[in-house]
Amino acid sequence: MNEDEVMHGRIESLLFVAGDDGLAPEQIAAIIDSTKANAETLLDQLQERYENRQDAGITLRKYGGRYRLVTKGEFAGDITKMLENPSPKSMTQASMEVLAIIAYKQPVTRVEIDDLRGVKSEGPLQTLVAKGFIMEKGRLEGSGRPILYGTTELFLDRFGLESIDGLPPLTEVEEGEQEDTDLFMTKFQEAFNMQEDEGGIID
Amino acid sequence: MNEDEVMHGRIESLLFVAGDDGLAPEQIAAIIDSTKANAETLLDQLQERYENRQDAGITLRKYGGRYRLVTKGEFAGDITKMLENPSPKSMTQASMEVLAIIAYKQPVTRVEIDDLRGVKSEGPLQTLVAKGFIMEKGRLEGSGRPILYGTTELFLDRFGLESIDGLPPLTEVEEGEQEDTDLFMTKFQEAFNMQEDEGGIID
Amino acid sequence: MAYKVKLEVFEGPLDLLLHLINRLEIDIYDIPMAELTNQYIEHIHTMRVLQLDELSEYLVLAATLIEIKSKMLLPVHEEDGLDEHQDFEYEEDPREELVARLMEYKKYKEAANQLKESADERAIHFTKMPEDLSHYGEVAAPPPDEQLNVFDLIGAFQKMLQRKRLRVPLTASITKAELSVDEKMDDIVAILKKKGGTCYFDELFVEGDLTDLVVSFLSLLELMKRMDVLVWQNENFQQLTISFGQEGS
Repeated sequence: MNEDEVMHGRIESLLFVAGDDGLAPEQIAAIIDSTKANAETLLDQLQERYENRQDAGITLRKYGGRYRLVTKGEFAGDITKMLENPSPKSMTQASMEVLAIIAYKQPVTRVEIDDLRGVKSEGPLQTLVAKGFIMEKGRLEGSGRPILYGTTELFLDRFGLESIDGLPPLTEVEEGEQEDTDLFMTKFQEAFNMQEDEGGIID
Repeated sequence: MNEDEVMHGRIESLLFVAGDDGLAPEQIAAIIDSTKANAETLLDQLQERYENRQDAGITLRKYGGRYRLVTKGEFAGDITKMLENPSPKSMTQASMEVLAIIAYKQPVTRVEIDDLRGVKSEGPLQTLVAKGFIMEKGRLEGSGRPILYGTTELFLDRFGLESIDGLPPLTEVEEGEQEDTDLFMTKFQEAFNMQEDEGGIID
Repeated sequence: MAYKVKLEVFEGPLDLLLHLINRLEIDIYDIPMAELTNQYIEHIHTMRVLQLDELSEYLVLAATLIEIKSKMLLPVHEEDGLDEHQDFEYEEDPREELVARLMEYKKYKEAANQLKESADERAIHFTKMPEDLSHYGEVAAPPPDEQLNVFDLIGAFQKMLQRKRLRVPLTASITKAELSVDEKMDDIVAILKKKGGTCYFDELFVEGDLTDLVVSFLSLLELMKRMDVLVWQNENFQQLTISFGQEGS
């Protein structure tokens, strides 16, 4: 029992970090060094616990073969209220991220922003347009002619900048990106070899 | 009790949704229609539960005045395995020294930092700004109006501090404290080895 | 080589001095100036060979050391029955300011180590990205009046980068399959156009998850096959450069 409890904790921590992406039982099994069947049993137990525990705000759901943590339905009202009680910082991390990307990389398309964040940025973009911090700065030539976004005068004003050149440099970031690229290329190599073995190509 | 349990569930769901952003106790109070003091009591109870429950993979932490859910330390190994992430590049000794001076003496000018270290700190300062750990906190009145530096919210978060007052007190070195020096040299050695691993000195 | 690295690890003249004091097992409150000065100068002499960038700062402190040393050699007051050593305990010790500086520096050097420990402790606690609340409704957003902070922007950006690090593919079996080769080919052409017709190979592979990168690469191969783009290199081991082929605009 005690052993199982620790396993539940381990799995909870993994699911928590995986967030929206969720985890397949095979992945969990690989990490906890167990079988898929055992991982699934533990996941079932975990779900039962969440459902039975009144003090749990989250529960476990399986969508498309992947398990993820979600908030319980009965708290939807509270979550809606969160929108009406924004953080004292008044801008969410998501909006700030998108704004930072646009400020430093402008003009930039939504696809580029999505790629960089690894998540869709539609909502934050709308918020930022509504706040008057960003605007369309034309369109990219080429397929689809996607909108290019840039910052506004209001952005400069509210952030106390004389001009966009007044942004502090992000030199360190560039270095980090380079490292990431190297890492990615290693991964890529692995995946490529793997795919060749499988004799297929991802489409 | 039952009532409290439901409250814990509500708060857990809110914190889950907020993720990395975290929530200030005022926000939670507003959403659950209660006082800040009551929200803080509930948060304390929630944290105690997480810590005591072996089947909890997550726990509650307060960094920079905002509560957020984080995974328990004992599962760091599993999570690292899952993410296959290279641990973020640790900072150089120079950057850490400059950061320590700013953290304790803020607001502080570059000249004061240079004087204290006996060496120019331009490079580390830029790195720290780019990493988001320090920011301009205005300018000193007087000749040249030099920039005053202070630490950011992100600094509190990444260094696990509730507030800037949560910094451990500076150790006043007693006369003849040889042990202290030995300890210092051990640390020094560690830092040195660490930097060697990094394969060089970054500025 | 190992010696060189060891020298480079000093964070400045004060750091070097602290190191020497410790190595020579000197009582910091009663520093033998002659010995320390000699050792110090010997060290920076070695460093001069290594063309240390901050040599000037080391030299400034060397001058200070020499000055203190010479002050100590001067008889301050000739009072009967007191030897030189005792003399300094009553008169202002020329070393006092230096010791104070060293102690002050040491304090922060130790604080830096403590901070590093806190950061290490914090680093083992992972968190998750905020949930996307857009399906719960729009955030009503009039332009905020308050002054916002550029440094919050940087903070947000850094958090994102950290998260991106965490988003390295969980296992190679994940297929998101969001982008087709055809779409990605268009993207590559778009990037090339934006960059004025030429870009480095790496610039096409900066973002995205593993699947994206694989698709990008396959797209690039397809574009090369169609002669829409050329991939070339000036010399061995240099960056690959991509540019439009004859057909490209």
